[in-house]
Amino acid sequence: MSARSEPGSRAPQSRTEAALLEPILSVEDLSVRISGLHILQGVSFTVAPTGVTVLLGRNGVGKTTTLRAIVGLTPPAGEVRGTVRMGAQSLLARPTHRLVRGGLGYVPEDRCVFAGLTVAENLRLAERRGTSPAYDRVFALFPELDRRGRQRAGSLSGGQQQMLAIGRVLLNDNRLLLVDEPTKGLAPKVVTEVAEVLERVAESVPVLLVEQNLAVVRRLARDAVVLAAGKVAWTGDARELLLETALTKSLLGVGSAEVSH
Amino acid sequence: MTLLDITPAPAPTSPRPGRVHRIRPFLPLVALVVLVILPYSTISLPGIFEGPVNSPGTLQLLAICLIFGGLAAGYDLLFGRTGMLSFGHALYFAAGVYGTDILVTRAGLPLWQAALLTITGGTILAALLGAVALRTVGIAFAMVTLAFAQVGAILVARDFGGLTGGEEGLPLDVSGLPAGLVGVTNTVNLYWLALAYLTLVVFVVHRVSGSPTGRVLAGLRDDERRIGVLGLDPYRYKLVAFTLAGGLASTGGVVYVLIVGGASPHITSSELTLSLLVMVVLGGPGTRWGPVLGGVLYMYLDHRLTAFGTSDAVDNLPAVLSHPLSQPLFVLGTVFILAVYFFPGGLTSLAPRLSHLTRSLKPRTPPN
Amino acid sequence: MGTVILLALTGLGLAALYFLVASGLSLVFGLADVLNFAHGLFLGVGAYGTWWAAGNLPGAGPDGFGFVFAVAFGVAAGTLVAILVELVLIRPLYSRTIEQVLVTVGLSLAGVALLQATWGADARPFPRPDWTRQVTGILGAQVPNGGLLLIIAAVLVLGAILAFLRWTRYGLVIRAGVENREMVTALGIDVRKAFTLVFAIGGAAAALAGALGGVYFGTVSPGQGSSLLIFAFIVVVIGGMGSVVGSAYAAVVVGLVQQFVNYYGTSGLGDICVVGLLAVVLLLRPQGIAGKVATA
Amino acid sequence: ATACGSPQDTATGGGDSAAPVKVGLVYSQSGALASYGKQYIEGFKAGLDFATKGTGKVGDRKIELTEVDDAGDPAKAVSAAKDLIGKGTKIIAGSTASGVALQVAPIAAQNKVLFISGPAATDAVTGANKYTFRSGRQSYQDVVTAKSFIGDSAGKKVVVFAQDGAFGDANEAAVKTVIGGAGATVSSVRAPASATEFTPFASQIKAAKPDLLFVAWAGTTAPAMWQSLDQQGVLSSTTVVTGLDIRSSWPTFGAAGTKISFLSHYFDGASDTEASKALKAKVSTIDLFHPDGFAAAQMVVRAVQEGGDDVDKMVTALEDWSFDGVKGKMTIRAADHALLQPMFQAKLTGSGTAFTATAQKSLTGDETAPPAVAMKG
Amino acid sequence: MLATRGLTWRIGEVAIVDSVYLDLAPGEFLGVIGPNGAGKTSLFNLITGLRRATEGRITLDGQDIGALPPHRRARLGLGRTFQASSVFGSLSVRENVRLAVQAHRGGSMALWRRAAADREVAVAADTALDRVGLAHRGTALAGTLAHGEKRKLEIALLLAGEPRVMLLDEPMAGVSAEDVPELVAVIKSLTGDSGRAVLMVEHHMDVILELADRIAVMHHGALLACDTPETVMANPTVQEAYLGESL
Ligand SMILES: Nc1ncnc2c1ncn2[C@@H]1O[C@H](COP(=O)(O)OP(=O)(O)OP(=O)(O)O)[C@@H](O)[C@H]1O
Ligand SMILES: Nc1ncnc2c1ncn2[C@@H]1O[C@H](COP(=O)(O)OP(=O)(O)OP(=O)(O)O)[C@@H](O)[C@H]1O
Ligand SMILES: CC(C)C[C@H](N)C(=O)O
Ligand SMILES: [Mg+2]
Ligand SMILES: [Mg+2]
Repeated sequence: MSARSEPGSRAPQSRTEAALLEPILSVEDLSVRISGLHILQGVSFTVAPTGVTVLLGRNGVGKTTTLRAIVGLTPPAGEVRGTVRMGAQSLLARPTHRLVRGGLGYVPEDRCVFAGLTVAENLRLAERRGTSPAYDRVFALFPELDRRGRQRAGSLSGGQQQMLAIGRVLLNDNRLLLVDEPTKGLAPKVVTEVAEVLERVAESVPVLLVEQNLAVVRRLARDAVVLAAGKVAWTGDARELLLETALTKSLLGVGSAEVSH
Repeated sequence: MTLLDITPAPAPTSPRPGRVHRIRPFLPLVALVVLVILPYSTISLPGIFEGPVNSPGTLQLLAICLIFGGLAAGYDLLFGRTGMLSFGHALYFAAGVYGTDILVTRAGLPLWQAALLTITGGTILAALLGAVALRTVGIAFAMVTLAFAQVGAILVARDFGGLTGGEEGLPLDVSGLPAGLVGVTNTVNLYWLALAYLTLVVFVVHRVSGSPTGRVLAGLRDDERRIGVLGLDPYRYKLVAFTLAGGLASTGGVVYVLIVGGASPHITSSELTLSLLVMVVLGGPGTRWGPVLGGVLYMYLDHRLTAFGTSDAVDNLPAVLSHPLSQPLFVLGTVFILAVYFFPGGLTSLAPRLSHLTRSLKPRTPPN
Repeated sequence: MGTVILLALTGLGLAALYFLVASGLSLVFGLADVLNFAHGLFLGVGAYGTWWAAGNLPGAGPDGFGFVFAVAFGVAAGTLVAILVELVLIRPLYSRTIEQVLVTVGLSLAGVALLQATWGADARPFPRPDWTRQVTGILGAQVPNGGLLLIIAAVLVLGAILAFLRWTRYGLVIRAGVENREMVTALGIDVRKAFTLVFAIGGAAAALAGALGGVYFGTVSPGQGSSLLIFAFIVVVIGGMGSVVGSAYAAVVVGLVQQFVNYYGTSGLGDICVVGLLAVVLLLRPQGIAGKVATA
Repeated sequence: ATACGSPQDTATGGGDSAAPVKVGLVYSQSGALASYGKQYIEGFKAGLDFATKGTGKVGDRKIELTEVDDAGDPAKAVSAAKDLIGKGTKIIAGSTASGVALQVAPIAAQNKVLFISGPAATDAVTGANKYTFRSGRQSYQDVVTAKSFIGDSAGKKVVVFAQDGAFGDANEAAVKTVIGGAGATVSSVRAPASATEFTPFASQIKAAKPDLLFVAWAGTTAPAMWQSLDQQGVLSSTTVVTGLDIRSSWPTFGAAGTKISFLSHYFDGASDTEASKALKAKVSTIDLFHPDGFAAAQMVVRAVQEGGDDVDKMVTALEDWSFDGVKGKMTIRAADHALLQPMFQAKLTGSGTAFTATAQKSLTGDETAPPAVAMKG
Repeated sequence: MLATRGLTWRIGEVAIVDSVYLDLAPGEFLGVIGPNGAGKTSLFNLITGLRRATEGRITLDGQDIGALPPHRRARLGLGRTFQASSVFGSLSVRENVRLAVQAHRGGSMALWRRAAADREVAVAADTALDRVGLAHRGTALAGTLAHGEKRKLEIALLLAGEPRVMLLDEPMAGVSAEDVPELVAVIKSLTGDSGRAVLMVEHHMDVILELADRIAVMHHGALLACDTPETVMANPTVQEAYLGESL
């Protein structure tokens, strides 16, 4: 990884500028109930067609639930209302595998590598018909995956599994990536690496990211959506959020000093 | 399904929720009292039972249903509450049936001795085989228990020394039995015996699952490794559950042989274990009343469908329908399949849904 | 010497029958994680399909090409039933193992009863080429041709299934799907199709076993499938779940043990030995002969 | 209508001399033995017609039949019997399966009702108790018929091939007493009833070189068993005797069919009696277990005629009674209620699906009489 | 009190944990860091008995525990949390903790006593829940908790067992920033009372630095260093192999 640009010099389009572009994803009044619990209560936000939009919030506010609702993975006991559009296309009624083939990549929270399959098999599974898989891209990012091709994914360490989970998605070209807490459980060095990877990925593909590590958020995110109690509590420019102590304090419960450790 | 028709329709003037709540803990007791005095009633429920409730045929059918309700509840201690899928539970039931039968008929022991010996023997058998089988987990455990049960089935079928009567079974010699247990007129006593057995099992299972041990069993069901790391020996707890369930099953066998008046080899078959599993799933695993309901319903259908199949109503249907419908097993199988789609989670899942329905039907009364 | 060869070859014939039944079971049970108690039904459909075709379908018959055609019809019927079962009954129930048990048990009861309602409880003579009733002299042993036919069929089926798993992505998809269906979908794969396919193949293997079992037994009867099922389950488990090669090994062991013990030991000992073998294998190696060690 | 009663209430059989007589028929309408059950009930109805001369009445009293399916399960049969007895039924007949017969018989004795067992072949029903009779043949009679195939048994070598379990045990024991008692050396080869591959057993038999092989095998694996015996050359090297099962099973013998000597309980054309003509008129082709039902009906009518509602009188009326049944002259032996009856030797001719049976010889009831046993209850 | 001597775990030729010598003194807080796949979780598995070491010894208070099954080690005072939350999904949060308390109180085999009637257990359980801030979730089924809540429940289960040696496997992973300080406080309080020792794997360096008395660094299964935070952080290999450039 080459020298990294200063946070300020990343030439982000301003939020107003980005808003002029059609959002790649728009979520309107999304409601999710699971076995009687009203988990999301009318969530609306948009994801800009470039860069990283980050979804923030305390444990249990429904970030994962939001991502899963978008890719159509709400458990059978759940009930989803509202609209989710990618471009002109409405997503909610379509089966997950169609959405994914249509270019919606999803990296789940708990990694979900196939424990019984080898690393190579996990990757092979992610190949999509009719496209050539970008193995070099993946192996350049995670040489470990190349080396451990024959190991069962279940015996990988936590961090290695995370690499595999991200690697699987990067094998293909996507129109939008949904990534749920990719740096959870990773060594600091790998966190940096993953952040860099996502940064580079985000140059070509928009990313909707759920992340608890505010350092990563600060580095990557341009737009932020903050959830609280099943509703959107704040949307806006991510750096604005992170720089305003009052805002971070009230929305995320941390002072900005802790943000920039 | 006649049985479903009698589920009470939501009454328009149902008591206030508060009151229901207060009598709720006593409902099982009320049910028990009703069941105890049931034989004093001469109500006829045409279509549901052949004769009046106090006729020997009906009492016999009810007794068998109750036994299997208890058996299923005992099996649920393993399956629904501890998460152990045993495919050999029939063995311990069969040990109860054949043990009593052989000791009474071949060895001429008095019933109480035979019963005591059998229950002790069945429990020890469960403890020994469980001690071996529990070295495995999951499907391997299921198969090892199946293997043991198969050996039992083969031994019964081989009819060593003419002890078991092979495929013909062994009728119970009633000459040494207490007079109150013999003869059609005394069927009511067998019914009460079966009811006592069911009550015993439900009470034991309830107490055990509410006990500290029961809590560990529930934990085992979710994550055995975690139990170990908390400092509890999973093996010991599983063995306790296995032995207890085995003992309850043998006890059921003792009562069953009295009710049916003999042993026949199909009770040793893996199909019986499978039926127990079906009963539990049908009713709702891990629930207090689910397995009992499942067991009772299963046996009721199993016995009554033969009558249904030969009834005029079926005979008068066109052949495409009447042929399959006159096969009891066809109807039974179809009921299972439908049950999965209409009562996912078992029959007991019906109760909350019904009450949900009542609530939504009831006009909202302003709170005061 | 002749006796040993005879016992070995007929034992292999029996093993082949077990394997044919077990292979489909192993696929469905080991790969799709469905404890399919209705497997015996697919067997029955295959057997009755063949029987019916040989008697009623123009072009089909008990001999030569007509027989091949009849078997093909039986296999097609079994496959179709398996597909329908998967689509209608099993599909909504993946990952609800317990309810699957209820449905497949229900299905096996209802299905067998339906066969009985349609064609009666009695065994019917099975149409088969005359040569299958004859014997071939091998090193002084009179080996039944029916058994040899089973051996050949079993080897072909084994090869075909292995090729399917090795050369197509389906094996992978299915293995992954068993672990986490959602995630397979999230990789853009229609996992439902793959599972239907597994059922279809399992059904086809079972139906073939039913048809060839008919040749072997000389009759069809409604309960035939279920009676073979318990040994098939044992074979699958000894071999290791989902390992078709393991099932093949296990079938050979079980077939030979039964045959030799039944000859040299006392009656019934063969079955007890097989069941004992099952217990011993599982206690020593809970994952079966060819199963992989599961790690946390 | 809620009513209260005593928990031990059972209906009492009406002493009314014009009230219908209730007869309960507990047999297999479904399950593996459904076809045996079907023959039994057809035979019973024809027999009832025959014995009541088409009126369905004995004197002024109508015979009222209640049919209950036991599906071959003794537990269901016992429930049904208790139900019937509770409703005042004094006569129960049926029992397609031996297990059912053995478990219903004690119920009859405990409650003092008449029980007439059906096709169940087990010897143990004979002499079971005072209230139990049988309307079919028993295994012992099969074996005596088998013995008739070898003439003088002295010094002959006989092998019994039978399945494990009580049916096999009974046959083996019977062969040992009947043929072994007459001087033959009897040995046995046993196989599990669930066996599917018979070559090892066939080779054992072949190696034993018997003069007579007696096969006692019931169930769906029989065709595979015959094929193995044929393939290993057993059928062509010795006399093989077995019981002739129902017609629908004949084609399953395949090529083996013509090489076997059959003992037969009954087949269409085995006898030419009044009863058989009456039966044939009703069912067109008589099969194995039609005569059992027919005889049961004749016994029921006799019991009601002589005994009215008194079961003990019925028992006396039946004991030592001889009558002309489908098979010929039948006698109920008083000592143990064995039903002495003619048995037949038969041969199958033809091939494929078109076998016909022809009688070779018939044995009288006395010739095939089993030794009397002591009444157990 | 806890010591490993040449602890090694091999799979085939590969040493996943490679001759680890570790000493944990009473009251000590030892942080374990290392790249992903270094063998930290595996080391925990060896110590708690979920895996059997191929070589080496593990002693607790001088007693060799290397041959004991997991539950015996737990009874000797060894407790742990899991990297991937493993809670009893079908039990309520409160039941989860009660079970842990009960295990700690001697693993009663009572079949007839009513568990719910045991006030002491209930009180201890509620205290543990309170400490991790999950008291309000007591009736929820553990399986339906959000990820971060499960992490807290893991710690509550550990607390309930009052172990003397605690092994924490990445307790902070996935915990929202807001809750980190709270949880850090909880963990800090663990060692506050006398004699308890903690071994904690964590990738959040700030948390490690705040809590740990010493830091052990694992790499390729071996112990690279085990020293004071300052020394370890200054170690160039650690910088290069683990920390990388900070964000
Ligand atoms: N299947 C389910 N059944 C019941 N409740 C659920 C289910 N899935 C999630 N929930 C509940 O929904 C809420 C939101 O969960 P979700 O996983 O979306 O949170 P999150 O924001 O991703 O939290 P975290 O930061 O801990 O990952 C939680 O309270 C959780 O308990
Ligand atoms: N059963 C196994 N078979 C093969 N390799 C294994 C097995 N178990 C663990 N490993 C390997 O051992 C190494 C150590 O794994 P471990 O889970 O202990 O790492 P860790 O230090 O906890 O990593 P992380 O910080 O990512 O959780 C990894 O490379 C892993 O792939
Ligand atoms: C010898 C045969 C007539 C046997 C007959 N199938 C029976 O079991 O009763
Ligand atoms: Mg989440
Ligand atoms: Mg780890």
